[in-house]
Amino acid sequence: MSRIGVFICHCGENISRTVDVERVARDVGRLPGVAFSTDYKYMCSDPGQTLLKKTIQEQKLSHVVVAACSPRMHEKTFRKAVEAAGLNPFLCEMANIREHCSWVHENIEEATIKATEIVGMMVERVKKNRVLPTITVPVTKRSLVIGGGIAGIQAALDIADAGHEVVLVEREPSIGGHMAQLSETFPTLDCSQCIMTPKMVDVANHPKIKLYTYSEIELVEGYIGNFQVTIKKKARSVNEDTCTGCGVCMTKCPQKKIPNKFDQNIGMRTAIYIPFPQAVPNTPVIDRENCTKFKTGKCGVCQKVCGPGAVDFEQEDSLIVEPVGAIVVATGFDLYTIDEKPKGSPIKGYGEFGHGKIADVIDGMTFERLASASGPTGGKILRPSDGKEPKQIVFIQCIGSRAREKGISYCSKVCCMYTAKHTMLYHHKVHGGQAYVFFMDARTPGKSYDEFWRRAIEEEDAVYIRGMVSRLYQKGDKIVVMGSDIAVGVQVEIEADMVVLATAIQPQKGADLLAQKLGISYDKYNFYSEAHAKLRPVECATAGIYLAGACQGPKDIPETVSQASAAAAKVMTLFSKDQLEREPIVARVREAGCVGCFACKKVCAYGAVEEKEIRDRQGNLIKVVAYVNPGVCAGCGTCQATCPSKCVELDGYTDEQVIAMIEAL
Amino acid sequence: MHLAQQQHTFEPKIFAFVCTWCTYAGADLAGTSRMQYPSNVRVLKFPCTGRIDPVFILKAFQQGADGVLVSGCHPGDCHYIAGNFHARRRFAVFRKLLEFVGVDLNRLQFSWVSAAEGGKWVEVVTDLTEKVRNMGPMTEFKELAMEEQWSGAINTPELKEAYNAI
Amino acid sequence: MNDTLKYAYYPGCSLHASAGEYDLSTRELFSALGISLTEVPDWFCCGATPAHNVDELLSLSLCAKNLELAEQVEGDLAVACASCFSRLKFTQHTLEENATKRKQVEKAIDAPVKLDGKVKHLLEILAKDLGLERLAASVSKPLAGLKVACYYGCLLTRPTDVPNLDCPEAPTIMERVVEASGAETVAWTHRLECCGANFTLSRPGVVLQLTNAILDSAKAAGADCIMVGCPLCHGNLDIRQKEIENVYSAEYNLPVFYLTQLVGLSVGLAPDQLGLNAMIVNPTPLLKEKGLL
Amino acid sequence: MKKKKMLLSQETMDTGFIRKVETLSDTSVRSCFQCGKCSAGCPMATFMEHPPNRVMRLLQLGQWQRVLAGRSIWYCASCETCSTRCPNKVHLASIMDALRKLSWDAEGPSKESYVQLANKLFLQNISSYGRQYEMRLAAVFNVKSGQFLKDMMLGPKLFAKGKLKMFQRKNKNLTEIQKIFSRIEEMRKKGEAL
Repeated sequence: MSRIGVFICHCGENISRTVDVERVARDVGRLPGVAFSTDYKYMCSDPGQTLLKKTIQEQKLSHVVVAACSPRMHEKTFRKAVEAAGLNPFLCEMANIREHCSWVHENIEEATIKATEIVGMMVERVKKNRVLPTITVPVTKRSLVIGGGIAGIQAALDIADAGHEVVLVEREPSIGGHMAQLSETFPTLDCSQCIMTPKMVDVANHPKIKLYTYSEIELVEGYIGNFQVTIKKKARSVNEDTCTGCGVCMTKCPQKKIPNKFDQNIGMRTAIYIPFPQAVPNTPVIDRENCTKFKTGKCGVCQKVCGPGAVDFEQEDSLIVEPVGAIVVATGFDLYTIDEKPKGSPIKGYGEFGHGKIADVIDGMTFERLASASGPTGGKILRPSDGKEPKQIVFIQCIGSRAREKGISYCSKVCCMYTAKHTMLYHHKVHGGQAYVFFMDARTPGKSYDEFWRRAIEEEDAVYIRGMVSRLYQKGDKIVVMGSDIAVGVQVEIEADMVVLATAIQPQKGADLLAQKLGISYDKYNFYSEAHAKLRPVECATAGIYLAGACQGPKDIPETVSQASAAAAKVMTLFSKDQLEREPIVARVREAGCVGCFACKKVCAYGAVEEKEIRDRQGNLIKVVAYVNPGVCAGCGTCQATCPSKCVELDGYTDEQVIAMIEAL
Repeated sequence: MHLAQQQHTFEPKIFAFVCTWCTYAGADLAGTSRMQYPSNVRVLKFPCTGRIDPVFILKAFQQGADGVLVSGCHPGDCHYIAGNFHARRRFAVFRKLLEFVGVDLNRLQFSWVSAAEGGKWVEVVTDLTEKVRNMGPMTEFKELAMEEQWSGAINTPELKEAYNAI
Repeated sequence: MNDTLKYAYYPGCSLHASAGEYDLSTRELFSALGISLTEVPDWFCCGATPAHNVDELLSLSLCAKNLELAEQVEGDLAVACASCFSRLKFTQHTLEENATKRKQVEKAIDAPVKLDGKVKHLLEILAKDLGLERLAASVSKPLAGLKVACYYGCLLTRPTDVPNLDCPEAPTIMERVVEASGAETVAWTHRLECCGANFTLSRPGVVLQLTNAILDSAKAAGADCIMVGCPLCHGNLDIRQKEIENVYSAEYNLPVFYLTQLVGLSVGLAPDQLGLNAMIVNPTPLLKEKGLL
Repeated sequence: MKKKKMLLSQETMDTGFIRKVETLSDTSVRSCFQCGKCSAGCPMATFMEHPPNRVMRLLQLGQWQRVLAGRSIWYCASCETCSTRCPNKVHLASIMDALRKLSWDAEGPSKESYVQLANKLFLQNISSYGRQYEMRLAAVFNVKSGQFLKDMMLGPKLFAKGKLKMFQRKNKNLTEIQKIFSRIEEMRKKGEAL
């Protein structure tokens, strides 16, 4: 007969406000098998855990049910406490009476009945729980970092500096990401490239970092400590080992009028190109869509002029498999596009701003390229339409952001600051010019951030006007800005020479597809989800995968770098052990009943089911049965639900346990 | 809302079989967001919808459930790569079987609720509760006392004997 | 230490006209307390609000000139009127901080600006220079049972960093002084609100509205009377009280005392020494009821 | 004027005016970030068409015509509440002084004449007598503003209480006071002071 102990937590008042915890404790105390039941203010607190441990020993409890918050929150905590008291941790279950009960119901009577039933259900379940041994697996002490922007670079450098090998994968021909595109950075106005490029070079030279640029993640298999990652290296058409980076091919390429994406399509590049002069690696890539050789078969100038003979038109995409123990996802962000969007898209565009129709209405990133010393105008702020210096410039914040109607309800976090920076750069570069900013709120939390914004207004002459702009239209060579100053309560009209729109931050295109390959979760915008918004902000719910930077949500550079280092620290913690303990939630085959149909093998996504021969003492084959490799099994239980003879059992989720729960209700 | 609810003469019993990664987390989110929904639902957590055996649904109906909800990750988002696809196929067939047996399929609902969709969880649970409430109690299965056949436990002498004979 | 406190005295225009009783009671009280006051010879108007309202340079110059005149008399400058006090302090503050303005003022008054002399409101002299203990020791007829609402108005304490009389948002100096005289004080909400003195001539309607709110708050807090340290506030609260009662159909009947009148009563001065008969709202019934007359 | 659309440009935003106000008031106009605390505590806000924060805002945009045309600046009681409580050390009361001074110099484009008249008479009293002559101030104000019977009921009462004096002695040093007025005027002519 089991001696079950039930502990009902008040969670301060979070539970006890709507659930009569004393009544629940009293009622479940009468259930058969329950030897002890009580309620306590904070079970997760130190005294709460002590109470739990003491009671297990004093009452000689065989099983424990803690009725408190979600097991996703504290199951580990209580299982650890139970283990410390000498019980197998898997003899402890949690009943979720907070998230699933007290927080979602107001009626005390209803909530109390529901809580009692939930606890009763877990009592029946725990009776069927079995002692499970911990399973250890080896850890591959190499890490994969996906994305070569500042987040990926920082994480890769930190992990590599700790002495572990890093595989860094970047989709573009060069690492650097968006930060390499920026001119200056807030709130210090130091030049982005000046602080970025040394780090890029460090990555290139680091003996522990294996860099794959122009490459993408094809497939991720395995689990924490033991991932197998297949990387697709796209055909660069230039041999990285022999290319010296002399650049002759680029100067000779006859295709010179291809809009350079790195310069927001303002500047032009050749068909064989590096995206920007400081690119790492300094190896060009042939843009096959625009290359004359690939389009018509004629040309091949680059190949002819290449001294080392590095140009290789025959090169093909290749697949490489890298075994790693941990993965840092740092895929960054993409910018919202302002124009009208195709029908059916969850995100809508702005017709009223004429972006794409009025040449001098540009987005913030384009302004960055104009302001950048290495940009297409050499750092001069010039109008795309006629190359003239804009004497009146208008910035509009919150384009896409905080616009539920457009499909994005969040704040992009960095636009207030970069717009303030833009006004300063403009003020420094265009003498006698006037910058105006239309804004709803100035959101400047961060070290020295508000001071920076105030400086833009108080010392750098920016005129901030609270109120959104209704629309823009061309009038001669001016752009009429129709806004309002809500502090005055009247309409405002400005005839601007240039308008800069501060566009929202969105996840990279295809972020959802990568998440599906990795098996991590993401929100409705495709930002990746952390395991806990406050206490586990760097980890994914999927063990062994960590997040860094704006792929998780809008972030500025310092925050991104902090998170990247935090992710690196998490990886190092994982790598500090040779063996990894994992939850013993794995499937087992009852060989006696197994008929060897291998339906389980067909449905197993992990290839964990093997065939095992059963022989008698004489070595005669009796039958072939299924065998689940516990090191490979991920514990989904699909095999069990599939097995026609009910001979596979997932430890921790056995039929017995489930049926006991159903019957309890 | 509650006053209105208490006027009902019939409170249905709803079982929800959910996966731990998406829908359970979504229901947690509904809690942390303090959303409100009817208290009729009882949640059973599984690692994956792929683990959910149709037998559990039959068992639930037999045990007095008036409605059953099965919910997991959106297609493509399965934490275990493809468990929800297996579940989807399995339940597509199972629904046919139930229909054949004569169970009103309105009592059984499948949905995808992700970890970020607290609001959707509330919506799904509320809608199902209201729907089943209007349908009235489920009586068909309660009369069938065929427990041992459905149970995974080998708890009758006959079964034990048969088991040992293998 | 020389026991006799000596001050130069700047009464200001109002005390020589509509606020004669403030001047009278000040002189009588200080003489009773053994404090010497010598009126600044040929002082002239500080410009008050109208001057700085439209011409700050004029305001600063007038005050600077008065400060220069005050140098002729020994001792710190004692000021009775809150408005004069505020302007003189403001002038000192501004000219200390702003060299350009200082130069302009020196040109206007054709003399170097002197900022060493201390400008003190009567309250400061009573509470700090004389001290509350000595003040309490001089009390022979404590104002027991009299519930006083102390009204500061705007200019005694505002803005931050200028008059430095007391905390601009939670001052207690008036309460401390009148409590030393044995009175009770009430806690009330409008003791720092503006009475609109600036508009007493031009827009009396505004004044009525603002002053009504003040009287209403004092009454609601259970006060028997109001104590002020400013002739302009007094003008509005006392002289216009009847009119306010008519306009707003209210009944206040709150005598409005100058601080020197109440403190004077407590040290045993007679009503005619304090000019109580000059008050428009007759204080006699109240004082009789409380046994103070 | 009040509701008319603002056309903003370097030409329409009079930064020279802003500088003048900043010099006169010794406080930064741009520091204001429009929190609204001044308007929240202003005893006179209900009488103004532009509450104090909006006066500041219009000033920031160099829209002085709008500010000066209104009554708002003349309805400021100079109570200093705004200056005392401003989170940004904007001395709004001093800015109001500066605005009135500039309005006064521009010979009152404002609609508010009573307050201006009272101020003018007050200053005249100083230059003619040295001290305020309350009786004259009130009487002349009533005559000039055409409100002959204003506060008539108060008069006899005040006389009886000795609060109104019929005659005012002139200061002995009146010439010195008048010199201050004339020197200031001279400085302004020479452009040595605003």
